[in-house]
Amino acid sequence: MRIAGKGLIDRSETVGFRFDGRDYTGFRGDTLASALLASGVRIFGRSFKYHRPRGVMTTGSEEPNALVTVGRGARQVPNVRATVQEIHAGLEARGQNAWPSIGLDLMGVNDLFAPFFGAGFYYKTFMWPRAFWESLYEPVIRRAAGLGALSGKSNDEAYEKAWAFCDLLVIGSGPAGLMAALVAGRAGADVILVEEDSRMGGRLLLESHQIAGRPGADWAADVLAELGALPNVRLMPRTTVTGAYDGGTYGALERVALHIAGPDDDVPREGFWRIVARRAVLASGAHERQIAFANNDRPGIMTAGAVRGYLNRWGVAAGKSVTVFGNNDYAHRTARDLSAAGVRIAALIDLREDVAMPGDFPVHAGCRVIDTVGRRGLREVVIADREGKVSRIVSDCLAVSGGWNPALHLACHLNGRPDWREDIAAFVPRAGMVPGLTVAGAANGAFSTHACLAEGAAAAEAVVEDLGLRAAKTDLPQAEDAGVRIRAYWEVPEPKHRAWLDFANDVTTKDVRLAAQENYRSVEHMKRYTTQGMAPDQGKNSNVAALAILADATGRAIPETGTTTFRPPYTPVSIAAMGAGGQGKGFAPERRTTSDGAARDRGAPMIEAGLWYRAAYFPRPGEASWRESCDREVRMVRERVGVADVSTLGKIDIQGRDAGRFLDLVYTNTFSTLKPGRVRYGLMLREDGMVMDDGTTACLGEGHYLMTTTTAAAGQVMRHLDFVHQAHCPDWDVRMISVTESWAQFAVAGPLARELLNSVLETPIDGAAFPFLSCGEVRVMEVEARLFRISFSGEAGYEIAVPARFGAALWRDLVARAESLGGGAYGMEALNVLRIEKGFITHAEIHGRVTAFDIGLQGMVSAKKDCIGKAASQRPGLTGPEREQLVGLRPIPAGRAIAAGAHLFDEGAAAVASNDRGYVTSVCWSPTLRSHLALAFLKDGRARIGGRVKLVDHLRKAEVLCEVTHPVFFDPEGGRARA
Amino acid sequence: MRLTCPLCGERDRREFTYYGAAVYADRPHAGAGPDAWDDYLHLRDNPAGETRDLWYHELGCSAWIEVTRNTVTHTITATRLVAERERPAKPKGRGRRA
Amino acid sequence: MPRLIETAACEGLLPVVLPEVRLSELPFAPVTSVAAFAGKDRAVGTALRKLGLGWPEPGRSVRAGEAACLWTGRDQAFLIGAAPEGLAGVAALTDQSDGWARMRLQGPGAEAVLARLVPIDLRVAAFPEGAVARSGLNHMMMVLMREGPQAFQIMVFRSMAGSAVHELAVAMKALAARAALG
Amino acid sequence: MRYSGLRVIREGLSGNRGWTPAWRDPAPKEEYEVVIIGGGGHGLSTAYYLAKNHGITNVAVLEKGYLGGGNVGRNTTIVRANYFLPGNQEFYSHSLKLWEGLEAELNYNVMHSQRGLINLFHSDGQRDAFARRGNAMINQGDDAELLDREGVRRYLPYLDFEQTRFPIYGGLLHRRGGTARHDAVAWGYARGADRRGVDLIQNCEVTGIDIVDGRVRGVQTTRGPIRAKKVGIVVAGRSGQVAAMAGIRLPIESHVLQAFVTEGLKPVIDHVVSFGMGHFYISQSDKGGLVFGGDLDFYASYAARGNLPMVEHVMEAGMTLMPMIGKAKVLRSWGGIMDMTPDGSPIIDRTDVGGLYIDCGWNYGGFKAVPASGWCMAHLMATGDPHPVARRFRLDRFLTGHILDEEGTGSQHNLH
Repeated sequence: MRIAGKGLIDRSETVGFRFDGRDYTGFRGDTLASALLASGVRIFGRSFKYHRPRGVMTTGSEEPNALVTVGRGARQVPNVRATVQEIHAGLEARGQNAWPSIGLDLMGVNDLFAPFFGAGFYYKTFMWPRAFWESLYEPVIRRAAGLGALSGKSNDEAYEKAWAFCDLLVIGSGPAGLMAALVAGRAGADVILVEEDSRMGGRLLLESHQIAGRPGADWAADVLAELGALPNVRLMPRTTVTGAYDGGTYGALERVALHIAGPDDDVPREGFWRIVARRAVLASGAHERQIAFANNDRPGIMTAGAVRGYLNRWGVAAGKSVTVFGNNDYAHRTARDLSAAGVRIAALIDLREDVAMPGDFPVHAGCRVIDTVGRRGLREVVIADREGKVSRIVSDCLAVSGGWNPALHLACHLNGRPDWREDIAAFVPRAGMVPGLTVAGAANGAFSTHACLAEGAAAAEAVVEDLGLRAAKTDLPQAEDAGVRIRAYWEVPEPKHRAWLDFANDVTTKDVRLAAQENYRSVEHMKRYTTQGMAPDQGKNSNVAALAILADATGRAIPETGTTTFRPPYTPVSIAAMGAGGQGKGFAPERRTTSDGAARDRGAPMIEAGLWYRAAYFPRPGEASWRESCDREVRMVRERVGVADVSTLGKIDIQGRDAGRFLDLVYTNTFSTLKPGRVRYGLMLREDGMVMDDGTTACLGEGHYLMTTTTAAAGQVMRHLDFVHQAHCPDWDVRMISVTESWAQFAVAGPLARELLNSVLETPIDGAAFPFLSCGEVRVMEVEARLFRISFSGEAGYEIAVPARFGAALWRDLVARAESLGGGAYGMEALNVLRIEKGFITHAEIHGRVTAFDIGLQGMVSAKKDCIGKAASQRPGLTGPEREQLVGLRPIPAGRAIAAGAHLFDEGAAAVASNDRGYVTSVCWSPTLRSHLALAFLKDGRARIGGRVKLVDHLRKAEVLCEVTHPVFFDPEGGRARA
Repeated sequence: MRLTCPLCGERDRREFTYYGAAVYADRPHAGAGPDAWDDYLHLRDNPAGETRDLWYHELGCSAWIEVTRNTVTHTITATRLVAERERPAKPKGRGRRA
Repeated sequence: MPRLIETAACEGLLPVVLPEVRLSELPFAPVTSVAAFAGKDRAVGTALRKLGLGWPEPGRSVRAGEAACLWTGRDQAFLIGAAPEGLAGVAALTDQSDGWARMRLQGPGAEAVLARLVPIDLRVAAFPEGAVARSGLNHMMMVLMREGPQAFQIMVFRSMAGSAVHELAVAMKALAARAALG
Repeated sequence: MRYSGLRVIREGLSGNRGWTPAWRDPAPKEEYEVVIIGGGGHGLSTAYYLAKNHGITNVAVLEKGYLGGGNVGRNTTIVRANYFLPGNQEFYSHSLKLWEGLEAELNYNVMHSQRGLINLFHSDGQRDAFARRGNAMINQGDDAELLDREGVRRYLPYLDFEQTRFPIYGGLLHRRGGTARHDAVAWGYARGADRRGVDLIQNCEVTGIDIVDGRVRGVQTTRGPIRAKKVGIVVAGRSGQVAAMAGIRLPIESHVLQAFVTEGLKPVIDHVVSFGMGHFYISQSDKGGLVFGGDLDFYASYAARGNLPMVEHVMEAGMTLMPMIGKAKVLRSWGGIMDMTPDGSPIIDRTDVGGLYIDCGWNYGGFKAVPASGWCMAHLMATGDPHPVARRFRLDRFLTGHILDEEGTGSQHNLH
């Protein structure tokens, strides 16, 4: 019900929306909760376990009950707090966790079985018969559990992440936060003021206090106007700081467009901010708590602060006849404000005996609420006086205040534990729990408006001084300074029915006591056994009361009982926001070679190699499968000439007087003897003795080398080289830089490779003058280029490198010329076949568990010098016949298909783990040798060459006898590469 | 978490790649025995409190950095270039900075 | 024989123009990495001064007309827009001209666009004109220089030009769309 | 007290007043035959099997905080046996078999649910590596199936098969893989051990280990000295500190691993799904929360909390793989302290101190190992000999080079 003349909403603009299939209207500035309350809606949803009807309880993000689903299709968002969701045209919301509807929820039958659904009941049953857990019990439990539903459709809306830096981050825009921002802003500090609500002002918008003789909301508006005009102050409404992290970093969620009807597709719905602040002031206020009494969860039972908040901010009376129940003076404000606005106060019930309050409503001092009535919404409140005399009060709204808990969560995110303050019966933060963060105002346990203003100002003054700035004198405006009068009170004893603590998870006082009875006495055990505090509100409304009851049940004091741990996020954050940018291709950058466009134009399927895309093969008309294309490309290279883009291999330029010496340290073999114009294959170990990478290194000139790495290990090798240099020999004269991106490099391989190259080189080369493993500078089509005579195919092969801006042109030209010679481009598939035929290894073989010994290259570990990994590679477990050694395999008969990942066994041995002799790493069909070929690791494999093993591939149901061979299948003498 | 690169200044942790304890920078000499290598490669003091560890400014200037850091509070008290640290039993590296 | 045709790193991707901000590719210019050999710091400094430049402090650049020398890492700078005359023999030099996509982002919204992608403090007091940072453009390695109050030069690996432009463009459009919300 | 459905009904009808404590809170005795330091999953299961399998009941479990307060209570609850190296495969296979009978064994519903684990792969090379793994699993007597892309689509239609950065080539399905309710495992073993006479002593921190003439004689604690003939160190992330009390330096670096849970949602993810290109794994709990995690934060830490870079990386991985979870809201994050070894495999071994044993180095994988770890540690402590399925988990294997490196990432502790 709206109250005329009350509230801060804009009554000139009505907004239509839908809830649970019905049309409603509210005003601009309404939340879904305020608009529905104004329309008389009481049931907002159903509870988690017992499916009890639930209404709205609070005005903020801590709301435990009024969780709704907003939107449809891919844009459906579950578990939206009706207290936070602003209404807008086209808003469509519905209740959740109910069937068929929240009004008539057949799952409500659960409530009848509540005696059997006590804390932890599921640990004690559903165990027999065993198969029923997965087939029956668990599916039923899973369907009943959960709250809202995801649509199951991929997100199709924009989200973003961003960075902000400031001198002072102020969290919360109530009186403490506004004062802090004002003081620091006037002093010239870079300030970010963050407020969760759509409108800044915090509690000032919900109360009827005066500041400096004017309504608090007016004072807030003036301060905000001043702050808004300061260039060094940034105001961020609709933004919740969700986590405090190390080094003054805070995570914050901005609700950018959740309050807008049909925003543009480019508008992010939410933004996740990383705010780096030299200092921060936490002025996040406090949460009012409930009192546990029988049936305290009915729609219409709310916090007292919420009841007067709905009146003061939104002009909504939460009931026609309101009863107020509390243990502290703040509760009285609800009676006062509502009464002043003309709302009937049925009674004020105060647990304390020494209270009096003027007003035209009955005051029951020293009384308590012992029960409530009204299945679908509160109808009557049952109270007992100090003698135990019971009476009933007709009332449709019960405003409860059990006191206030400072919202100290962020201050505890770095593992800080708060202190208990007996005088306010609440936990308060301890100073210094988050370096650089000061807590001010209600979040610090200072509840009066004056105290909030003073603490906010003082916190900012200290920050300003720390930053070396000068604060202009800012006078504190006049405000109420009432002390806290509270009698700690958590539950009405011996309730006749269940009394709720954690509304969202349906945890009652009985559950907590049962946990204690069963010796789940640690607060963590109680939490985990009962699920207290694990619901969407993370116990904001109930944790303190629950542990007070646990303390009582276990005969301990509250501080001794302790709290559970506060963890980010403060309020739930969507995965889409924190993962913004990751969807689709954004998860990792895409790297494209200079031939990428040409390859795609040719219809080449592109495959990922690390972050790069490389052509798998280049299909030609009439080729029906990748195998046909691949076989043709292999034959092309073996018989004519092929061109492949090998630019993705890492290239590191290494220069300096000590460069050769440095290479000797990082490679197992010697490079300091390599002459300019020559290239050598090198093997690199990790310090633990395993093979890290391999590749060729060319000597471009005196003290100047070009190292190549595999595509996959380029980054790791660069990091490793930097480490070895900086940690082990920083005084050596060595300079390194990656030139991977600078050069487009193409392999030209095959019997006609030289003929092709000579058609583009300005000065032709001949085989003798430019022998195998040579390198040098050449000119190709008027461009300076580098030529390397190396081969990963086993054919006469070259790699030609040009500055990357010429890559696309050279690629097209080389491919065209190759085609005119009966060859053409070849891709990764053919490249893989060619290297397997030659027994060349890749990371399929050097997978991090193999040594030089395992791959038969122990001879490459120079005995004459130290190198990285040499000492560790000599450990006894890393050599000898027990090691699996690299071999080749040929199936018998040759046509039998085999696949990588198969395991090897002795002929006749059962294919079980204890008989395992090795496994297959790489497999191909060799069109050259008309056979499947495999590279494999086999125990004592080199001794078994010429023998047979059984290959077993359970997954693909294959069992194939294979001949063990040397890993080089083709041209073992290497004559072709030298031709 | 923010680390101060001695060259680039204070940066977010995401710019760095972590290796491990700083003892890994002090490689045994080639002839050291198996125990020395086991110590170097594997065994760690692993303190709950102040430690020194190695970070690489990978998205930044490529410097390896030794960070003095508390493993319980994550407080960082000092950073320096690995190349400029004193090295045990060897002549001090020159450690240039242009 | 015809000369090979050049292809720009951002060929077909740029410019992207929105009301508050514009992203464009910089024209090709020589980029040389310069790393002084041991004991040659002074000689390198002298040679750079002869080019009207000088060795930059960490995080800074030295600029003269179209030429600039940017600090790009430990013991390393990029000489852009000038040939590395007088540096051979005293410094390790590599040609980096082709390794990078070089872009300019300018306009009143430039800083806000970068704040979506770059994890460093770009407020002008912390990152003034001429400042250089090696950092990340989201997940990509980047060299960033502030050229003016509302202008930045961005260098990313050539192979990542497509991803870089895409991410910058998304941020530019998001900001424009947010601005339209009022 | 025996738990059953009938008991739940009977107690429900009488106001649930008859439930008795799940375990006692005994005062520590002056001497025990065996003291287990650490009341987490592994320590509790060690105590349970010492009593159950070896009849050794004069045992105390000393826990500095509350039972199950370490990694057993802060993980992503995944249970699987999909290792491929000899030494690991037989151990995890044994563990999974113990899981399969755990409810009956403990008379406690740990909600072990074999929902099926699907490890996705995104390249031919990854497929080959998973094929090797899958075949090894079958060799070991466990289950594995290789799914192609369409096979994955049948099980996980909600993945982004079209736009995701690293295309989904297929997956390795391990039907017997799944999840369990983590706290219940600790509580079940605690209750079982307690019922067999083991003293579970909470809030009792060990401050020293007494060693005389190279043999362990007992421990010093915050509740006084306790003598013991044998002592087992089973303290996960704190292994380095406790071993140091005995002068032992371990091949371990402690790291923080974060994990996340969303608000409760109606059933949407039925399996355990693991992404192959950026460490992301997810399942949905019986309460409806999506439970997921990723890599370590990668720096040594005892803080049991992490930082944003890894949080964001995990969320981005989720968004590229299954963008339908975008509108689920993360409710809570937490961190566990992982004792990372230089090969990613654990240690269950004697030490150089007589009577002192250690069970540590579980890296990411401790939860699923809880039953077999306790089984094998109990065997070792009772008989003095390693159990056959844990004989390769030697403390000196790094010195000798008998490495068990499933990831192949080498001696850098945090890469496993």
